[in-house]
Order: sequence, then C-alpha cells, then structure tokens
Amino acid sequence: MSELDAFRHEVRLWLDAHCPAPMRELTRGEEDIVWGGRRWAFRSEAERVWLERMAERGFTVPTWPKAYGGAGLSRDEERVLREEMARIGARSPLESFGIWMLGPALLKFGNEAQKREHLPRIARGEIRWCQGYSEPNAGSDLASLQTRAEDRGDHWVVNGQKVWTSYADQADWIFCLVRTDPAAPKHRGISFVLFDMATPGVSTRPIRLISGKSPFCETFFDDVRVPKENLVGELNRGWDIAKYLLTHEREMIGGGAGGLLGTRPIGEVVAELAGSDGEGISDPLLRADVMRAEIDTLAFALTMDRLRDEAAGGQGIGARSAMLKYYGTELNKRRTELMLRAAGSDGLEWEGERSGGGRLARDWLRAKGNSIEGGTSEVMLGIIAKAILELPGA
Amino acid sequence: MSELDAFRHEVRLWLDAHCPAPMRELTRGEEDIVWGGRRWAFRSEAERVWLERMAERGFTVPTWPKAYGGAGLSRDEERVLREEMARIGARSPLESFGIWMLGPALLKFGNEAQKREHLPRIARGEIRWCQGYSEPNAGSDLASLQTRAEDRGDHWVVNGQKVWTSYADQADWIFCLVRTDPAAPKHRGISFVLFDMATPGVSTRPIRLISGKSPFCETFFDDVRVPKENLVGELNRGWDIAKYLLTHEREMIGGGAGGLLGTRPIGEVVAELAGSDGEGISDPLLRADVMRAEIDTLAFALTMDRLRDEAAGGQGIGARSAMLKYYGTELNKRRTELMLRAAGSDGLEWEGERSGGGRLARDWLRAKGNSIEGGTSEVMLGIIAKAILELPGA
Amino acid sequence: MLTLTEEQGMLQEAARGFLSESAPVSQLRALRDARDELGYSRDLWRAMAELGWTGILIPEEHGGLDFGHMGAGLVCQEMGRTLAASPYISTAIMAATAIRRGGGPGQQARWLPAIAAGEAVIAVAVDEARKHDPAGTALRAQASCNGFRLDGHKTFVADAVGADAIIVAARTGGEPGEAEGLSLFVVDARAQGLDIERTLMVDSRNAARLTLDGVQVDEADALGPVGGAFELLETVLGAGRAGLAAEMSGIAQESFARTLGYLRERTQFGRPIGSFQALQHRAAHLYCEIEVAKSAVLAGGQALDRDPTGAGFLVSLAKAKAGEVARLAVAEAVQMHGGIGMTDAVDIGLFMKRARVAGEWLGDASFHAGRIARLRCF
Amino acid sequence: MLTLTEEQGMLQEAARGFLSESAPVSQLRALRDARDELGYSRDLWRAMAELGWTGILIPEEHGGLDFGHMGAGLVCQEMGRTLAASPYISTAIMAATAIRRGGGPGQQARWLPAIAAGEAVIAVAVDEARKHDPAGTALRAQASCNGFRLDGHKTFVADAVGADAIIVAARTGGEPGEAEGLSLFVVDARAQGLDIERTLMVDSRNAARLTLDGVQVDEADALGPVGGAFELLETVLGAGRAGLAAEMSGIAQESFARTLGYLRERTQFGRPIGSFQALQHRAAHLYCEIEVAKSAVLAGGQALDRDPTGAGFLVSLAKAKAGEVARLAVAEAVQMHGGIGMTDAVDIGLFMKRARVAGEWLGDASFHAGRIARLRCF
Repeated sequence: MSELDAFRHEVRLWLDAHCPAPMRELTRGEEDIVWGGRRWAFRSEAERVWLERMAERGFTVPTWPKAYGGAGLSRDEERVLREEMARIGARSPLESFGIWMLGPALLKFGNEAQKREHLPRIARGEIRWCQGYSEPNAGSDLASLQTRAEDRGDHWVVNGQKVWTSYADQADWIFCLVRTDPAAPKHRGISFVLFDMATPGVSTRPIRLISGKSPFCETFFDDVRVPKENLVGELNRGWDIAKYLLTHEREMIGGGAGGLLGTRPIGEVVAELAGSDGEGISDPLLRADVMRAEIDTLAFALTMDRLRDEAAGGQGIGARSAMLKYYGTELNKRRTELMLRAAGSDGLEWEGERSGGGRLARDWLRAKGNSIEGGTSEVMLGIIAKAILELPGA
Repeated sequence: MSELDAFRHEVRLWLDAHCPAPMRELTRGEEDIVWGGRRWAFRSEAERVWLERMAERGFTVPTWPKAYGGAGLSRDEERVLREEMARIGARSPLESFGIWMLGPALLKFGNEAQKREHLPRIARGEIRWCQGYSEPNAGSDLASLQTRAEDRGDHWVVNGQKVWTSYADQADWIFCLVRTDPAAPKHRGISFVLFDMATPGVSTRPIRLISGKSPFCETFFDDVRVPKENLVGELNRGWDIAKYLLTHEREMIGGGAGGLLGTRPIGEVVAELAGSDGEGISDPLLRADVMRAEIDTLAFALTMDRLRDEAAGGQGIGARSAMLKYYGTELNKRRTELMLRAAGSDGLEWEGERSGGGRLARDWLRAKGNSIEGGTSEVMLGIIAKAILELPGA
Repeated sequence: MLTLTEEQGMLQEAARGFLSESAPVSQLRALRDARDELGYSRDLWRAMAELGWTGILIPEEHGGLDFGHMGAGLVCQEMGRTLAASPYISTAIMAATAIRRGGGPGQQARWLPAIAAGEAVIAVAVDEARKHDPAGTALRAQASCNGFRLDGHKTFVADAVGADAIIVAARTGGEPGEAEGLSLFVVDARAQGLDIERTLMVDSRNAARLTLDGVQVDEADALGPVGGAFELLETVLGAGRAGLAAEMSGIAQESFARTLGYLRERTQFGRPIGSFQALQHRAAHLYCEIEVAKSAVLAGGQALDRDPTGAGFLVSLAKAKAGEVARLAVAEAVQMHGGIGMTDAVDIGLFMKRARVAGEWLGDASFHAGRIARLRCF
Repeated sequence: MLTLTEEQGMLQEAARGFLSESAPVSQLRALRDARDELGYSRDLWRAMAELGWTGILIPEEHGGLDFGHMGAGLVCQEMGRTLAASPYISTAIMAATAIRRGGGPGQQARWLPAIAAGEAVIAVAVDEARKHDPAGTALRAQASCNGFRLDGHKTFVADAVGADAIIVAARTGGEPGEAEGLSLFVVDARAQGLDIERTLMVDSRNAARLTLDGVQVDEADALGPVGGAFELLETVLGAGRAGLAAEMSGIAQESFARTLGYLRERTQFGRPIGSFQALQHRAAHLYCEIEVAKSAVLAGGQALDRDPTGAGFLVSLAKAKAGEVARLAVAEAVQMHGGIGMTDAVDIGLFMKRARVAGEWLGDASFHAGRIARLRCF
C-alpha cells in the first residue's frame, strides 16, 4: 500500500467516525454555508461539532502548515481528502475569504507574527474577513484607488471609501488596499493593511443590486486608526500582493467557471422549463440558441478539465485563468437568458412562492454581473491579448 | 400639368422613340454593362446607338451642366428620368468611374479647362477612368500613401505603386493621389492629379482574388511624366478631394447596401437551395440563422428607404453612409454564408457548368471583401463612433 | 415616406417634454418602492387623457383624436424613454382598437368616450400559458341563458388589477391551436366568478392571473363575430405589438444615450472609457442596430395606419427587431456601466427589466420571427 | 487525462516537422496551379506510408502501427496546418476502420497491408444529396447472382479519383431515412457500370460524383452484416469526423497564428494594427474559442480510442465545435488581413476554402448539433 493509500485509509476511517450525519446531507445552497466569525450563530449542533473536529485536524485549511492551523497536506493528499469527503457527501465545514484569499496572501507575504496571529483564527472560523479593494472611481483601473492612509508615527489614519466589499457588514476584519504615498506613480504608492472592522470610524452600507439584496456593501473609513504592525509586506509594495490575489481570485472564479460548474445541461433545463414533454424544444430560435449553448458548455467543461490536467502536469494555468473567467461568465449569461426565454411570462414574476421569489428573473439579472465582478470581460480580453497573445501595446 | 409632369411626358415620348428594343431587355449582369473608353468594343449596334442617343441628350450624366455634356436636370427631373427608364426596362447606356467618381470631383474641385476637357468625354463614354488611391502600405491609413510626384518645373515625375485599381488594365486615364511634399504632415503633402495610362512608365498587373479573376489591378509608375496642368485643385490639398470622394464612394456602396439591393429574400433563396419543397427549412440552426438574417435584411432595407426619405427632406445622410456600408456588407456576408450552407456540397464545386462555374462558392468568397473594400468595417465603426456618437479620441 | 409627418413630429416632441417632466424614471421607482397596488399613477393617466393621448385611436365622434397608430407608437416610444408606467397599451391601444373595430354601437358608446376621457381602464386577456399563443386559447365559452358561461384561466394580463373591464379571448368552438372558434368578450372586472390574482413582475408593474369560474356574459358583450373573432384579435394584438415595439425602441434609444453619456464621462486609466476602441466599436454597432430597429418600428406603425388588419407582417418585423435590439442595448448598457450598472441605485437595470417584459408580452422575438418565416414561406 | 501521452506528443512533433518540410502550403498551391488530376502528391502519400501514418489504425499483424484515433487526429491536425492534401481521412482513417471492423479475414488480408504500405487508396461513398444524411441512403443493392447489383448515385466522394476501390453505402432493405437495411460494399474502382465524374472543389481537391448502373458485387465484398451495417457505418463516419475535426482545429490554429503575426507586423496610422484594442479583443475571443475547440477535439479522439463504436456524442461535439471555430478563425483571418487577405497571393484564402469543405464533409455543424440535441433529449 502506497503512502497515499495509507492516508486515504486513515482519512476514510476518521471521516466515517467524525462527520455527523446531518453534515452528510446535500446543502441547499447559501443557507447551509458556514462562514464563521465572532457573530456566527451555528444553525445546528452538528454544524458546530463538524467545524470543531475538522479544524482540530487542520482539515479546514488542509494544505496550510500545521503551525498555522492547517494539516500540512500535499496537493495529492488534499485531493484524497476532498475525494473522501465527496464519497460520503460531507459538507464543507467552513468557507471564508480568509481561507480563499487572505490566507494564501499571508502565507506568501506576511511576517511570522502576522501568520501566527491570523491564520489559526481563520482556520478555526473565529474571525471572518472581508476584502477592501474596489472604490467608486477605481474599478477596472483598480490601481487608481484613493483611500488614503496617513502616517502618524506608530499608526496610520485611514480615510476613504471601498465598494463591492462582500459581507462587510458581517465581517470582523478587513484586508485592505490603501494609498500610503500619494506622490508616487499609482502602482507604487499602495500598501496592504489589515484592521478590525470594529475600529471606530468604520461603517458599512449594503448595496442593493438590480437582482435584489446582495452580500455587497459600501464601506466607509472616517479617520480609522490602524496600527503600523498591521502592514503586510513592504510599505508601498501592496500592489504586488493585490496582483497576486487578483490572479488567485480570477483562477477561483475561472475554476468554478463563473458558477457554471456542476449545473445541469442547458438543453435539459430549457426543455423542462419550456414544457416540451420530451418532444424537443419547439421554438426554432430558442432551440438553435440552446443547441449552440449546449455545445459551447460541453466543450468549455472539457476545457476546464484539460487545463486542470495540464496544470497537474506542471504547466500551470497562468494567464489562461482569464480565459476561463471570460468564457465561463459569458456562458452563464447566455444560460440564464435561455432559461428566461423558455420560461416566458412565468419567469418574469418577481415575488411569491410560485416563482421561488422570482428566482429565474433574479438569477438572470444577477448573472449580468458575472462578466463585471472579479475583472470585467473587457479586462480579461485585454489580459489574454497582452499576456498570452503578446500583442503590442497602443 | 406641372413642369415635372410635362418633363415626364416629354421624356417618356423620347425614350419610347429612341430606346432600341434590345436595350429594353434584362441585363445578364457584368457582361451587359457598357463601360466605354478608347478600346471599347460594342457588343451590338443597339448598344452603340443607345449610348450615342443618350449622350446626345446629356442623359448619361443627367444632372451635370449642359456645357459639360450633361442635361442640367434637377434631382427631381433625374428621378423622373430614372423612373421612366425603369418603366420600359431601359438599360443604363453607360457606367463608369468617370461618371461616379471623377465627374463629381471635377465639378467641385476642377478648373474650367479641366471640366471642358474631361467631362464631355466621360459623358460620351470616350475615355474610361480608373482610380489610383490605395497602396500596399496605405490601406485603412490611406493618407500614408508613398507614391511620389517630384517637381521638374513644368511637369512632375511620378514613381510608386497603387493597388486595388479597378480595371486599370482597361482604363485610358487615371485620377491619382500622389505625395508632392514628403516633408509635410501626411495629410498636407498629397495632391490629386490626372494622367493618361498610355504615358510611358505606367504598367498594370491584374490581381487574382480568392474568388478568382477580378477587375482589380496593381498599377506601377516608373518615372511617369505628368504635365503640371493635370493637377486638380490646389497643390498639396489633394486630401480634401480624396475625403470628398471617399465619402461619396461610401455613400454609393452604402446606398447599394453592399450589393444587397434588389436581391431576393434570403429565406426564399435558402429554401430553394435547400430544396425544402415548401415545407420550411428543416435544418434548425440554418432556419434560425435565416430567420434572423431575413429580419435584419428587411429592417435594413427599410432603413435605406428611411434615410433616403430623410435625405430628401434636406437632412442629408452624411456620416450615416458609414452605417449603410457597414451593415449592408456584413449582411451580405451573412447572406452568402447562408446560401452556401443551404447548398451543401453542391455549393462547393469550383468549376463546371452544373455549378455555374462555382458561382455560389465564388460569391461567398468574393463577399468577404465587401467589408474591406471602400473602407473596412473597422474603419466604418470608427467613423460612426467619432462622427456620429462623438466619442472621445484615445 | 418613412418619415414622421409634421403633426407626428410635434406629438413626439410634446410627449417627450411632458413625460420627462411628469413621469421621469423616478416616478416608476417611487411607485415600486411604495409597493403601489396599481403600479402606475392615476394622476399621470388623467393627465395623459387631458392631452388626448388616451383617445388617440378613438374616432372624434366618441371624443377621441383619431390620430392613428403611428401617433400611438410615438407616445409609447417616449414612455419607453422614461419608463412611464400606465395602462396605455392595454387600454388606449388594444382595448380601444378592439371596441372600435369589433364593438356594436352600444359598446362603443359605453366604452370609447370613457377610455378617451381616461375614465375607463380595460385590460386584454389572451395568454394562458408561459408563452404567447393566441390560437392556443383554451378558455371555454359555453352557450348559456342569453349568453355564454366562461371557464378557464388567463395569465400575464397586464393592467387587469384596477381595471374596469377585461376583454377576454375565449373559445366558443374549435380546438386549441385553431383560429376558428375564437371569440372576444368584454367582462366586467367585478363579475361573479372572476378571480384576479395580482402578480408583481420584474418591471415593477402588474400582470394578473385570472380564474374564470362560470363567469356569465351576454351575447351583447361579444366583440366581433362570435366564433370568428380571430381576425379582430389579430388586429388588436397587432396594435399592441406595434406599441410595444415603439416602447422598446424608446428603451433602446434612452439606455444607449445614457451609456454614451457614461462612456464620455467615466474615466479609468486616465482616459474616458469611451475612448477605448473596443467599446467604441461595440457602441457603433449598437447605434446601427438601433437605427435599423427604428426603421422597422416606423414601417410597422405606418402599415397599421394604412390597413390595421393587414399589417401583421411589418408589425411582427418591428416587434421582433425592436425586441432583439432592446435586449442588446440594455445588456451593453449594464456591461459598459460596469459595477454601478448592476446596482439598483442607477436606472439602467430598470430599463433592462422593462425591456424584458415588453419583449415577452404579445410574443417574443422568436414568436414573431416564426410568423415572418411562415408568411415568407420558408 | 485530457492531455497527450508522451508518444502522442512525439508523433505530433514529428508530424509537424515532416509536413512543414515536405508538404507546406506551397505544395497545395502547386498542385492546384498544375491542375493536378489527383489533387494530392503521390510522393507525399508514399512518404506518409513510410512514416507509418497510413497504418496508424491498422493492427500490427497487418503491417500497421495500431496507434489509435488520437494519433490519427494529430496527423490530421498537422495536415490542417499546412493544408497537406492526401487521401488520409478517406483511406487511412475511414476505409481502414471499415475494413478492420467490418471486413472478413480475406478482405483484411487483401486491403489492410496495402493501405498500411501506401499502396491502396480507398474512398468512402455515403452522400447522395447536397447535405450529409447517412440514413437517407437510397442507392439500391438488389440481390443478384452470388451477390448484389448496385444502382444509384453518390456525390461528394472525396478521393474517389485515382482510388483503387470505393466503399459504397447501399440499401439492401428498408426505406431511405431508416437505419435498418443499410449495407457497405467494397467496389472495385474499375468495376463495370461504375462511372466516376471528377469534381473540382473550392479547396482545389477532388470530390467525385458516382453513377452506379448495375454494378455487380459479391456477397464477400460486404463489410459488416448485410442489411445491418449502420452501426459499422457510424463507426467509420465517427473516425472520419474526428479526423476532420482535428484537421479543422489545425486550420484554425494556423490561420490564427498567421493572423497574429500579421497583427504584430502590419503598421497603419503609425502603429502595429495589433495594438488596436478592437482587434485585440476579437483576437482574444478567438483564442478562447480555439482553446475550447481543441479540448473538444481531444476528448473526441480519446473517446474513439476508448470505444470506437460509442464515441458518437463526443465526436459530434468535436466536429460541430471545431467547424464553427474554424469558420470564425478563417473569417477573422481574412478580415484582419484586409485587402491582402482577399488575394490569391497569400495563403489565408486557402485555409478558408479548406475549412469550408472540411466543415461540410461528413456533416456540418448543424448536423452534429442536431445529433447532440437528440442524444441529450431536447
């Protein structure tokens, strides 16, 4: 038995023994996700126990070093863990921006004290993080951000505004890009800092989207005092961390292919919505568009597989994450358009039980944002043109 | 009876009396067009007589002044003439770049001597003109043209190369853009000159297209001597004339909507090619694409009507000719794609009688050039963005 | 001539001025946020009546302007620009057409002056399933007493909430799918057996689901020939579709204008985003599409004025093309506005929502493309 | 794993090297300009045989490499890059598959070593009308003497000119449109009653129209079960379609590479045209489409190697997607090359022409999209 097989055997036994039965049920989506944080209220004892047990083993962040709350697993071991969890249908014990974003950034750019302070709390779900990047005037051109941190000796005073801060109203801490040298070229005056959202002067306001409520917030900083030791990496070098995280985020969105992953085939969904009774979709334009979307979706799913396989071969995915992000989100927009067309007037209801609270219409509207958030389609095409195709600048 | 009605009556009588019967038969296309010129060989006596009679009345260029071989008609009278010709199915007695392009330019920019020398010969079909604009390195960026005319006192010496010179191998004279001041900014050093293609040093080479033979040529100038009096307009101000003619050309192409005008409905054509036997086009993707093309074609034809009606109201069509050029040629590409899809393997034959010498395939290939010649689609979109939408420059 | 007459041009200008003043997008927003039961402003409706717009398709002897479908379309186009909510298309266009062309003298006298005066709101109930399919009408009208007994369901009935009456397409004969056997009845909104379930739609306006359980109508409530009203229904639908096409053209024009404004003013990377060539080309393409759609809308309106019963082809062309172009225009508007376009704080999303409902109502682009294909025999 | 094996990678590299050396685009051009009767170079075909490529799907005991469909696809892809003309798809892929999977020992012994050695060229005749429709086969095979008598027509038979034999799909029973009743026969190219009319196609290669007037075949000439060869035919067609998909992927990649080169080097308005954002975005989109098509082609090839008779779905996906993407790639190539792209002097037009024929052959994107829809039950 190889080492990996031994690991698998051990994990299987452990999971069987420790995953509570309710945590092996299918999630119903958003409402079953555990985000953690100071104010987190577990919805069941099973949820609490499951997180506690997994965190104790380091399995909430399996590849992180043990010293920081992880399990120190190799990529292969992590894959085995995921497979074994999937085998029994075990839910994820914890999801968070800390795990996805800040953790990788701290592991790469943080100092020892920062790692010891923040990583274990992320791993145990004690602190919930949000991400302070975009500003009203800094969208695609993120590096033009204006939130300022003024040097006051042992601390900074931060003033400014962030937008699109997901769950800012429920987060405990924020990792944030601020301008620490307004005189420097725009990429050279940015720093990456962390601070407690409970600091005086921080306030948030939820953003209502065209699709309705959203986790997004505007976040305001009014003379917020941030200790100097909360700087990650070098002063005025925050853009390096930002770029690292942007690429990381794009790969995550791309890897999930803009939400397409694991969805049912569009042809099947549309046939069901249109009530075709197995006789095929009768509307000729809808049918044609669905046929094309089905082909593109299938071929795109194969492309995700291929890139993953190539990455496993050590070639990495690199700038091609921009392709996944672009293609996947554009496909998802097509998908929701087709679903809405098939559903006709039924799909245009906005409230009420019959329409699941206007689910189809809201999904359709929400999907329009996929090709904007995390870097617009235009930005992705620009990255492809420059980083992959090596086309010249203007 | 209004003056216009009186004119109509007179024209009708005259046409009835003077249009030879063979000239009232449907043209079979290219092979029935009379282009004129020194080397022109009439294909029938009727053709010759018809041109002679029409030219005598000034009806080959009806709106030009009588002094220059025209009939001095108003726009309304010209319309009546066209209507009356159409009524009896009279063919056009003469087509030429002289009529379409050079004539209008000379009327606007030429001096009296130039008008008297060249216009009547154009009107009578005695001299056939070609247009020397594009160069291998000056396509979309026409003003970067490099053909040089050096001042030698009473004449210039022209050296350089033109491309896309339609019928250069059959033309008697050329109107040509040349650089007369290489030191000036590119738009300011260009002049508009005329010269005889029989001048020593002029040579031509036909261009073969992907669709086969074409009227286009490469034209070479090797120390060609051009008298100074052949300059039209001011020295180094040829770009004004070029711009005027480019707009004029675009309106002509746009007005003919890139060859779409008068074509049969695409749905009908495809149904026939696909052999649908009146049961509808069975291929669902083809059917869907044809439905969309039919809608766009119909709505576009209405747009041409609307713009014409608005222009008649004095609003002019202006930069919107770029829209007609863009939309019409892109539609024509879609049209030929659909026809070829419908015809399947039959449409892919390249030679032989059965396929009319590969007509479908050649039309399909030739149409690809529609969105390039006379200003690319990209150039048209740029014109719309700037001249109509007033979007800012980079 | 595919241009507006002088009178039409004046109407368009007047409508634009009035609506931008009296029914700007903020009015729709306020109605929505107040969860207004009607979804439109009664004051606005009265004002439109005072301007004569509600009587635009009603003969002068019944108090209307008799100004024609082209004129009605211009009002709709301008309503599209400001997203003005009103029962204009259902009442002033469709119901007025139905009663004018299919009603007896008594019905005309009863309803037309009331519509013209802005005193009556009448909805038109055709659809029974998720997709528009007039010939598919299954709601049964069975002879009973001196009239008919109606049983069945209707869905997507715009403006039924708060209406005085509802014109209901019903089947007195034939089978669903057949044109033969269709009838139209004017049903009192308070009739016994009629249940009106209000449904809030994505555009913040109402559509109702109707249940008719033994609703009794008189023979005199019929519009057009009993069992042979399909042609009348098509005329009514044609008038409504032309209005919707015009509204969508207005939506496309306005959301494009707002997008152009944003492209000029929003700066990223030190330049206005409208200076980026990729966006310029997309904007230029969209401009062309909008111009092409405008022509189709104009031709459809003129065709209705020439022959209200024979304009189906050009009206379908207008509805299909305007629908597709509005879809493109609002999609490009949101994308080019970026994140801000996704927020409820700006209006672009409201245009996207209304365009979607107007596109679906009385047949989506597929429905009309299919009609065109059948009429062109391919 | 959706990646090439090490051996496959080596084959791809070898093929690329050999073909760019021995069969560059100029070879196709020379054959065309010489109005070559065959449309391909016999020398090239022999060289391909020496490399073992013609035996790539043939078992080792018959002199082949038995390297699989994925490998055959790689050869096709590289042929697409240089537009190398050869009867590879008809003979080395389709005929080899038909005889290997449907032929008796005698047929295998007679043909497979000959194909592997590059000594036999065999065409496959399926289509009878302008669009691909295997089940629509009407050509009749009537029992006669010790075999069958074939009467009917075939069209779009690639490489029939100069072939030694032709595999003909015929109907021994059933009606056109039915899978039941189909048979495949190997017909000698010099058989009496067989007329082969050469047709020059837009890609400068041959397709033939066949007329069979009482062509006599033996029972022993049948491949697969008489009257039940539809599954075999599907397997043969699947192999061919996967090859064409790979070829089109190669065409798309190569014409895109040439376009990128042109975008970098062509200067207008004082800058390389590839610096214009509108072209950059279109190029980036095309890049994505080509990558997506490559994945489908890879999956189709691997599926055939796993199960040559059960790969229809993924093969159709590959053919449909690669066909659409090649169409886009060559269209963008011509447009971005501008006027020069329209001239016969540069190669881009040749890619456009071959892409069109490869797209049509064995079913266009519509055909395969329809198959996918049916297999997915919508």
